[in-house]
Amino acid sequence: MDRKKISKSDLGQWLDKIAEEYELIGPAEEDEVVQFRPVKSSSELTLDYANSLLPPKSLFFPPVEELFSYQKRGEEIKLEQTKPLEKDRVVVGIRKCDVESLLLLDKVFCEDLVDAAYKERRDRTALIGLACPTPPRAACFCTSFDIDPLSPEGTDILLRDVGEAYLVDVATEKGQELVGLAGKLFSKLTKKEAEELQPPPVDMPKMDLSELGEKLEGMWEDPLWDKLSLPCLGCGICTYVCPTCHCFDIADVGSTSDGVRYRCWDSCMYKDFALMTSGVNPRATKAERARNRYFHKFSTFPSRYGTGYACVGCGRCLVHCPGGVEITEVMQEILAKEGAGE
Amino acid sequence: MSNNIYLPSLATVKEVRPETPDTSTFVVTFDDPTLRESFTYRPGQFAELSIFGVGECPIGIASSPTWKGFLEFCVRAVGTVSNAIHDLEVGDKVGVRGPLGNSWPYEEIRGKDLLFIGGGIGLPPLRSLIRYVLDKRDDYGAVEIVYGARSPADLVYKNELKEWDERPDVDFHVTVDVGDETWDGPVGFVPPFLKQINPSPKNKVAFTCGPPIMIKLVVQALEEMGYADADIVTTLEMKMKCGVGKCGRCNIGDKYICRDGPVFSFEQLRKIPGALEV
Amino acid sequence: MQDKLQEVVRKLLAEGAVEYFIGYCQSSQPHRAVPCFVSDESEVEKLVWGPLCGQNLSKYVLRANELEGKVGILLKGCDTRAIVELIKQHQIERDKIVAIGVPCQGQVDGRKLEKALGVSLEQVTNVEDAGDGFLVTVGEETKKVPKEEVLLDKCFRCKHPYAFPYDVTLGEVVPFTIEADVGEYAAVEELEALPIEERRAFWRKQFERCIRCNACREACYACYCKECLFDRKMPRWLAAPPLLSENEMYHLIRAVHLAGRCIDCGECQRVCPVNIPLGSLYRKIQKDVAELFDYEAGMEMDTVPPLVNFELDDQDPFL
Amino acid sequence: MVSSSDSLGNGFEPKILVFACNWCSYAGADLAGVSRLQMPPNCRVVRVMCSARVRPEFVITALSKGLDGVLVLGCHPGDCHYSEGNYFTRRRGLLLRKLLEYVGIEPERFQVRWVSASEGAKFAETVERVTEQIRALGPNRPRSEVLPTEPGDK
Repeated sequence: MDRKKISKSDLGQWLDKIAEEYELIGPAEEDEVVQFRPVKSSSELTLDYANSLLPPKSLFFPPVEELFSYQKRGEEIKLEQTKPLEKDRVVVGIRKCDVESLLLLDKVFCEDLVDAAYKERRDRTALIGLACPTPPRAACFCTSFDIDPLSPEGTDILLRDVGEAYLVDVATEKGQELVGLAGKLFSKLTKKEAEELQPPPVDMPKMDLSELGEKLEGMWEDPLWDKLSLPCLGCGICTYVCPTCHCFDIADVGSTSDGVRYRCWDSCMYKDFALMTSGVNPRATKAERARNRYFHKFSTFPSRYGTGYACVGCGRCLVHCPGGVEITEVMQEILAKEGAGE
Repeated sequence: MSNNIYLPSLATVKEVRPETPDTSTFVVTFDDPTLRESFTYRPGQFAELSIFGVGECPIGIASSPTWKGFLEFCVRAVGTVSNAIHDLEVGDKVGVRGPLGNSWPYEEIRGKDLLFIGGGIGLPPLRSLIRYVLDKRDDYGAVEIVYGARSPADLVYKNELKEWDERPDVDFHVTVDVGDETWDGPVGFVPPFLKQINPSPKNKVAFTCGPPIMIKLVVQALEEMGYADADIVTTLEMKMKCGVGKCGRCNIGDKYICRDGPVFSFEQLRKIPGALEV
Repeated sequence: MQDKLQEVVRKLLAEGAVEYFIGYCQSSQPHRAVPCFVSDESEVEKLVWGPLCGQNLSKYVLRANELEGKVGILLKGCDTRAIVELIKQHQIERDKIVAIGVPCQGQVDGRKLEKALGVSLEQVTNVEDAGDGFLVTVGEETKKVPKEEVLLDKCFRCKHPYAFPYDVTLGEVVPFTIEADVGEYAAVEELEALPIEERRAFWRKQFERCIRCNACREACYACYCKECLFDRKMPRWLAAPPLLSENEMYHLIRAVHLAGRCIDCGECQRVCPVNIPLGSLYRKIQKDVAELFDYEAGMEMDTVPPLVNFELDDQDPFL
Repeated sequence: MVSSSDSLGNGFEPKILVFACNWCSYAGADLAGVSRLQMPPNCRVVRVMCSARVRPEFVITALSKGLDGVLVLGCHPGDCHYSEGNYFTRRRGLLLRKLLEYVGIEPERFQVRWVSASEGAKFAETVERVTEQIRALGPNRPRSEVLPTEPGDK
């Protein structure tokens, strides 16, 4: 890996250079909400931010996307696919937790039957990560999942704030290429700098989660799920702001002659999510839906895809849950179970 | 399948055969001649049928893979899409996305005796395998079929049932929950009917498909008769949408019914938390 | 006050008067209090009361319908209006609830506090009521923030102490008053004054942002329908994708459904993750209902809701 | 078939949904028809048993999904076949009109009128006036946002 630095005042110039050739996407604030969106110029970006409201999974697995359009004329039906991307993209400012979440989503969408649109978006998008600020948000707990918020893994380039400048870790060839767009702005580190320029460590309370999955597996019938169903309002916020949730719905909008088949986010916390036409609902209660969600995150997703837990500790759900349900508390309760899972 | 896993292929309805007052068989062929020839599937797989502007719904392929050039779907009109399918006439277009899901273990069971237990609209998915087995009769042992429906009018494939009844190489039993003046056969629910027949579990695999309550009681009956969990094969029913194991609806344990199922042995089901509650 | 609350709840649980008590407890995030369900005396000490208890807990009483016994609930004066409507609309029986009244001196709006302090809300470690202001602790430092800067919108409109008699009160419950020049419908009037094209542009922008998480609906005490119109499958009203047309439908239909029901508890706006000013939408309906039909939701048990009622001499511009 | 043009105003023909009460306004429409009164073809009439059957959702849905206007026609107050249905319509109409205006939908796009069975001429006049008003306003939403509902709309 190649390590360089760029002064903060030059960063904008580099990003603008990138924006000339790529679609540049980054966190931008509007109506007091920070969201990842395409920008024309680096001046629209808000890089001094904690984290975006919706996770950047939305750039690869959009909240709503056209799968294809259909048109019926007489006996003929024409199906037309929409191109997922016009231009190659560069995402700047993505946090490590969200990068990790993409690696998990890759398992879902790029393995077994490949979701071509998702894969194309992933393949044609370079990631410029931005290491987390110190102190991190109070809700952050990524280190509990052994995620290093300062690691460039999964990104093409990682920027780390060291005061006047960013340390630039170039992790891939694609990253080299992006740096090359304005190579003059970057300088090599002197030996002294290499030793001294260190971003401050990101400290947050770390939970020992080694027993979490195992304990959870013994808790299918547990009063915890009923308890969780009390404050839960049954909205979909936790799943929509979750960077690893990937449930979706497919729906036609239009008439029988003209219209579009869309894919849009859906939530396993909605009461009709698994409702069958027969009227049977295998997850009819909030308790069953909560159980399903936590099992999916900590037991069944990992065992299906051979990964670690399907939570990256971004803390969005616990910040935004209107009923005050906190995943960290749920995890603590699971860990506190005596004898479960044995 | 095309590289867009959500894009259906266009097909044309060639024939509509009413089976019961609310159920019909739709025979469709793909519009693309190459696909019509190359399309292969395994017995027990399903496809997502599309009515554009209404949506998609998963329907088991009821024809046998040994038949070429067309697919059969037996559809009961219950929801928005299945009702829209029932509005289709010969010559109308329908989208077909598939084949999806796993299949009956049609290779593993070569040489074994087979017991099929179907209830109502649960027969069509079994019929794909039954017809496959009958087309490759020498590869398999004895074939015994137990079928039941709510009433004589609710029996699907009436002509075929007659054919099975008459075949010397098929042992066929049929019952209805409630008879009528046209019915002189047995009356009663499938599980007790099955116990009465009491088919021996020796070298036998049982396949069952039907309403969840029937499956549950049939499985109990089979266990009482001494069938091993691994030799009881059934299907799980869950809401499906994408059909490709991604959208999350049919998630149960670490399985997606649309991708890893819908066919499971009872041995597999025992290991999935919550599977036996459905 | 908090001690008294705990004492009362302990007694209720000890006597078996309620199956559980619905109140607030401290979240792991110091800047907020969250709903708390206490069924065991050992948990009573979790209960808190303070200026971070703005959430209207009324929706949670509906669960009492599934219980044999009663539930206890802590209700601010403004929250009682939701209970009045729920009783009036036959969603709950009065005797399923043990209502505990608490004198409230105004509640903090987290978003306003964040703006007033200029730091992330997460850094706030304590908020206390201090009469004309709130004592807010950030790190080592504690400073007083004037109430008018950070109160929830609804607190400026606090004029009714409570809408039905409590079973127990934790002190004399009087309306909270504040000297502040905030019009009854200021936010609505500001929008009404805009040219119509600008209003359209404003709301389109808001609705476009909606992700349809349904939080506004689920948090709303008045959205108690067993099957919401928006969830209906046959026929399907609302398409699942959050397209502008569907979002607009969602919010406008919700607004008309709330006519004569919205009590301005502010839950919708509080829970909206994308900051849509939903309060300004429902306040408009409240304003019109008041002006046209002289009706205010949640005030009396025996008035007839405005849309199931009429007067022969209602305005008639339709001749 | 009514077609809509892309350009603003020029050649724009609005699509208007009319709900007419079975007992008065629909009969009024019939009368207008048999009297051979000229009416613009922009309106689609839906017969309802009472104007009170028109839930506000119907109006909002029509406007959100891209229709240019909605007209609700009922019996004159006091003449309702069910005694008092139209009094409820009146209250809802008052409220809905204000709400729509508040979110920037011109009040002309949603109108309520009382038309009796004998008022064939009033029916024709109302339909004509409303069509003209809405034509002058232009499309309710940009055409690009309107999902096609009929072949040829795109």
